[in-house]
Amino acid sequence: MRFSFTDDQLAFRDAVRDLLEKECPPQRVRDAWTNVDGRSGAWDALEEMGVVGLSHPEVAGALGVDEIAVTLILEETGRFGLPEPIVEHTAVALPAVAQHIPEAVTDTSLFVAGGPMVPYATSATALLLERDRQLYLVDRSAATLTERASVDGSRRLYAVEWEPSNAVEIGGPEDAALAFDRGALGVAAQLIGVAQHLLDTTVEYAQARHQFGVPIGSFQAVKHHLANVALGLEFARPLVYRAAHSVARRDLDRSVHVSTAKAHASDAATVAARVALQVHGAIGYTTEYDLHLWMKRAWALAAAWGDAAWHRARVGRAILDTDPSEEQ
Amino acid sequence: MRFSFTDDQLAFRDAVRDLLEKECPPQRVRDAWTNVDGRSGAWDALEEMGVVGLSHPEVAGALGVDEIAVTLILEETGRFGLPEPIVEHTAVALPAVAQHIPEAVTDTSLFVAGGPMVPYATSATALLLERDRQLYLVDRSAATLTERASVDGSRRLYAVEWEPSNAVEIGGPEDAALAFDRGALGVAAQLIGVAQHLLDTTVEYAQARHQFGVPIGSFQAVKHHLANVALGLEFARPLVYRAAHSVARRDLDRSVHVSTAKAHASDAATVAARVALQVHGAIGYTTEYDLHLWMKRAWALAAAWGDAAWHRARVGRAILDTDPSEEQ
Amino acid sequence: MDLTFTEHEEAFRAEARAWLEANVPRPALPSGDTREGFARHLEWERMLFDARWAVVSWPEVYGGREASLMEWLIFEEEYYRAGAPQRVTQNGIFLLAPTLFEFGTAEQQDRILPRMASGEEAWCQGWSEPNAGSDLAGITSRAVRDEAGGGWRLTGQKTWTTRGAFCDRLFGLFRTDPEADRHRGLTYFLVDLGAEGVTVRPVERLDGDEGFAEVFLEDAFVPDRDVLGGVNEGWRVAMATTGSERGLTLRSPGRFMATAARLIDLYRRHADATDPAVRDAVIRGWMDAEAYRWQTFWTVTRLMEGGRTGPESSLVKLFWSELDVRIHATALELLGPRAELVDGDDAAWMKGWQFALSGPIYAGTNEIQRNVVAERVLGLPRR
Amino acid sequence: MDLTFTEHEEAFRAEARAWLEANVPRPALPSGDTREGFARHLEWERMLFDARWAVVSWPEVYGGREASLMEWLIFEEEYYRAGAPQRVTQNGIFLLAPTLFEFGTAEQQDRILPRMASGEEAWCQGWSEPNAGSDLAGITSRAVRDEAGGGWRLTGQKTWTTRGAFCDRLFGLFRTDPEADRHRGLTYFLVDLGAEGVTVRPVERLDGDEGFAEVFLEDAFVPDRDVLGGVNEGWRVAMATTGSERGLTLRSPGRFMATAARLIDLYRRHADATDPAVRDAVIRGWMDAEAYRWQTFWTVTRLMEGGRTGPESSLVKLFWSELDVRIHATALELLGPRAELVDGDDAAWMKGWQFALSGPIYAGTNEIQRNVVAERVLGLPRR
Repeated sequence: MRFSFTDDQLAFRDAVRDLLEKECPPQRVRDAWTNVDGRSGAWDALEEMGVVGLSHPEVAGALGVDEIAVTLILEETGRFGLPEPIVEHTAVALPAVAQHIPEAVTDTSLFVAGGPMVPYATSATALLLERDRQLYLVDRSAATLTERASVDGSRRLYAVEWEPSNAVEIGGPEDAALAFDRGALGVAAQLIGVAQHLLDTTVEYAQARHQFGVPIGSFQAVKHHLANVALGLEFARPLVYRAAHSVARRDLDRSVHVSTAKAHASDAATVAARVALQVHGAIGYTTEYDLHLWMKRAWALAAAWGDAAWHRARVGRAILDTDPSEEQ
Repeated sequence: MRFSFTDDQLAFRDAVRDLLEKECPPQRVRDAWTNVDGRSGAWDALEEMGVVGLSHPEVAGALGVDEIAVTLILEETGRFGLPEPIVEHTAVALPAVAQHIPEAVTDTSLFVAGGPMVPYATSATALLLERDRQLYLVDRSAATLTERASVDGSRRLYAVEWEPSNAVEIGGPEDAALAFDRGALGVAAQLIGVAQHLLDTTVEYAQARHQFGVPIGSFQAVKHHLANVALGLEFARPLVYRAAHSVARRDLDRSVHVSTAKAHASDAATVAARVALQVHGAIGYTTEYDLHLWMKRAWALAAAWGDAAWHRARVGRAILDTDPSEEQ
Repeated sequence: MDLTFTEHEEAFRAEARAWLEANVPRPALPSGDTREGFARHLEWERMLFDARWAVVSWPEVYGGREASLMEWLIFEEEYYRAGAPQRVTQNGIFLLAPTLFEFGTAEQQDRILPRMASGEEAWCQGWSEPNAGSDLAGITSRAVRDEAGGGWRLTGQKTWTTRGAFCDRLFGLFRTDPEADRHRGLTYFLVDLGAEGVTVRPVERLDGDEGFAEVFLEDAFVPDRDVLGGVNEGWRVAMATTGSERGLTLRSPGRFMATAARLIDLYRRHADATDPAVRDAVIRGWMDAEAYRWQTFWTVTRLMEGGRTGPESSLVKLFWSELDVRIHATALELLGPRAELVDGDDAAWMKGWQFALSGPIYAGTNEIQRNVVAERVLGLPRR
Repeated sequence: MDLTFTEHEEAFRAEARAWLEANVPRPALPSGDTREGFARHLEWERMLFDARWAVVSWPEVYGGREASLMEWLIFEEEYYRAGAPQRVTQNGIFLLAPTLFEFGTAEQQDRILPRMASGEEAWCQGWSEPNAGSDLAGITSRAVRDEAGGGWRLTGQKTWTTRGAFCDRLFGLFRTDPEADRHRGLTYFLVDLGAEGVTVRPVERLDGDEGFAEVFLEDAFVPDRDVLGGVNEGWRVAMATTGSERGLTLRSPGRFMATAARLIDLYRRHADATDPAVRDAVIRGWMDAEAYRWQTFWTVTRLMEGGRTGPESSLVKLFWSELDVRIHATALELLGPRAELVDGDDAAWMKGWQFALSGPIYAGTNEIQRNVVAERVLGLPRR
């Protein structure tokens, strides 16, 4: 038992962090709300660095990279608020497509996974979608896309109508389940990053903002709110890393681990957003201030790929409704 | 709409409060843990004052007293921690027995209602019990009583085994439902009194106890804990009075009102006990200090006559599972 | 105790219900926190006023019906039940007007109240400043005597002024005696936003509406007749208004009963796909709205029998603001992955969620309200 | 990252499991917080010691196995899984021993540790005083130099001394320099409770057990060799111990995994009668125990790779203590009207509930822990 990252994994994480700090400042996230396609511009730099294609089995195999390394990077994309569909493409769709129809992958292809709504669908080459526990690849031109508005204006969401008869079936129930778990794990990692950002910026604000002649962070009520955020994050983060390990190793209890992680990460980020707004007060309630970009991301991702209640229910079916004699 | 008590009701409440202040000090509650029958001695004084028999239809009719007045008095019995079965006798069993078999009521009879356990069963003349939505009066000698230990040592609990064939059937489903609602309403009122006592004594302690050179009540965390107790109590209390009115008037939605009241009162008292202990710290964790008498009463009554979850579920069936078109 | 409504109250309810059913705009108006929506809401306010529903509790001479507090609650229940538009005039009617009734001169009342009630003159509040939020006494905007003009010259900045970009006039505190203690030396002014030296900048709110404004004042003139309640008496006068803001005038039970009813409706539409745990939260929402309703009737009976509101109004503010957050959080759970949508049939919930989150912040943060409860209701020592 | 246990770890687990299965007393011992139960528990401690399971992480010379932190966690998981008795020696083994290893002389270690490990000498802690609870630095019990005797004379009162009525020795702080600042002038003493001038009075705990004691000292003699870590150095020395108390040594994940498993078992027995809302709480209990387990593995890996624990241990204390309360509250909900019973099959839950409620109080209240997190982990300013 050794529950920590390798130096290589951490070094790669740090490099991605440096890149995002430079290429994905809050202004880029803000711009993605209003520009044509919701892109921050950081994507190209990530592509160049090899991050976007990292999960292609050939690349991953050559570099010795697995879902553990990817998870650590997705956490950073959450922290910096990267709007692009890196979970949907890199964590979910690319490895599935590359495994089953390697010839479909080109240098410029962008795949997005999802359901019932798919983000960035109009930018994608093809969509990875599930129906009746089968996994399909649907060419963008074979799907009818209807734009939907998310509270997070940078997430370009589309409702998708499609028919299996116009799609390529690329996997069965186990592939569909793996794709789903990868998606839930990916947003769980992003939520950890989002929560960390919300905590950091709120602590900073509480140190600087004065009322009644003292920093508001010196009030015990504010301290305890922020301690609760730190508490949620401290105990959610290892669950996400553990789930990444389980996905990478195809652990039999993988889905329970992913659901436990996603539920805790959703709750941690939701609490972080709630406290961030309450501590900021009215200034956090404007769109001129950056805080709202991360709060809305937290709300969107907390509900995406199964919200906390859904994942708890899935865990419940596994731990409460099975025969106890089958357990370890 | 006039949601307040009459001067007569308040005067009677005040008189009972004065009596209990004198006859039911904490030492009497404490003694009831260790003496033979769990009696505080205040019962005789209450009987003399006419409180115990107040709910007899003849008395109630003559005095113009109904469940509203009784509820106000039960709140006081909770505040002073009266251990005797005043809910089980005065609020529930006596009016039912007196209505259906008036000849069974004598000057010395004590009836207790309950289930699955009955408090003070060995002191009772007869037990009011329900089976299959029928209400029965069971002579004490016709029941097999097994002592059970409650966390509240003054509540002398007994498991009861009995057969309808050895009992007198005194009412059907509507009588059984009314008896249950009266019991739940009665303990809800007591819980309000218990919560108020816990709040009052904890505020007093927080004012007096010093740590770090200041009263602990000057710490914002302690203030907010106690504000939360006040909040729960402020919004539970009117629900209990409203439910009393609904029982007294045999309102069609009586059971929903009683359940709403009992759920809120249980929660208010549970929170009050939790905060009381946390603010007192270790001294509250000893049986030498009086606090535990009220905490344990709160735990016992919060679960008696349906706990908060049970009552919420009953409300849920009424408001969620009916046809919306039937609603007002 | 009599929890049935009187014949008179029932008749009042019936009249309100009938009028609202016939007149509430369908489809619903656009948000009153946008420029276009605000104008549409003012038309609605005019309709209310003409039918004498705008200010039911006011004297008839100002357009009211002299309704009792209980009747006012009944009107509010019917108003929300009917899904009628938000009251964009509420800051004037519910916050300034009680202060005018208590502290205003007859001239001020006659001049201001009718135009406020009809919506001809829309009022916004100017409490907060960049460095005076929770700490309201930290106000630095100042008013300097202009003896020649017979008034005052105001300079400073107000912020988080709800609907300030669309309103005509602002009420707020300005420092008239810079030497005095923090809570002294403040004066309550009524400011014309069209006056020279006043600049209003809209600020976009969390939900995308232009709900806020910053108001910059530079030597803006206010005549003496627009001082409310005496020079350097502003703190005392304003506290009367913030009491109303926290207490029952701003959030009547009808609002939460209507929200809980919508939640139940949402639950029924999603029940099949819903985890049973969320069912319990739906039930709690309904029960808590009931608790709020009956605590209000309890308080209102006391007020009608001659009692006064005190620091207990902080308990009311804590309860409704946190209830509103809980109900909306439950709705988002019911919506699951569709919760993030701000278009389509259920978009009102995400919008309502964002609005609900302002509840624990404005009108005194809930942290400060809990301090008030602890210190002034329970008697715990200040630090 | 490798989340499988090594062969060595698995073998260690198997050995522990086999021994525990063969030796854990059935039926369970009476509570170790009663006089009779304490004696029975000491017999069990002797069995553990003889089989070298009493102090697995200690050096072999003192009866340990030099187990790694990870192996210690494995042992704890197996210990709780087996439903083995509470460790009545824990205050010595988990609180005093780490301090002895860090600050004790070789003579002290050799003299004290083996007798502690075997249970021959049972230790209790003497931190709290009537006016020094949360405010530990408020200690007033004093020690006066007895040059002739070669030691110190202790006078004062200690309180809430867990199992103090049954223990042989006490460790605690006494003021040796009355002139010094609050945190200075304290010395860490090891006190023989049988010494002249020491009186121990048992105090009944919430759950009815004699779990607490008050210890009165009047000129009680302590020789120099029982000063731990230097005169007037007591605060620094003690802080090392309170760190252990808050951190992972006192509450290993195995404990909560076992409690969560019992909760699931209770749920299965009551599922038919259970409101579905409670089901969600059962699931949360299990998930939170998992979270605690993996956060512990995460921390332990860091420690094994050379890291140190810091103020983060306050997060750990907050989590386990509140988790324990939540799990027990859920169990009481499952039991419904039978929750109040303290006899019969399910009585352990009400007893456990009362014990769980002490968690947020002892070893530094959770209010103080949240201050520590805010100030020392997050860097928020002290008041």
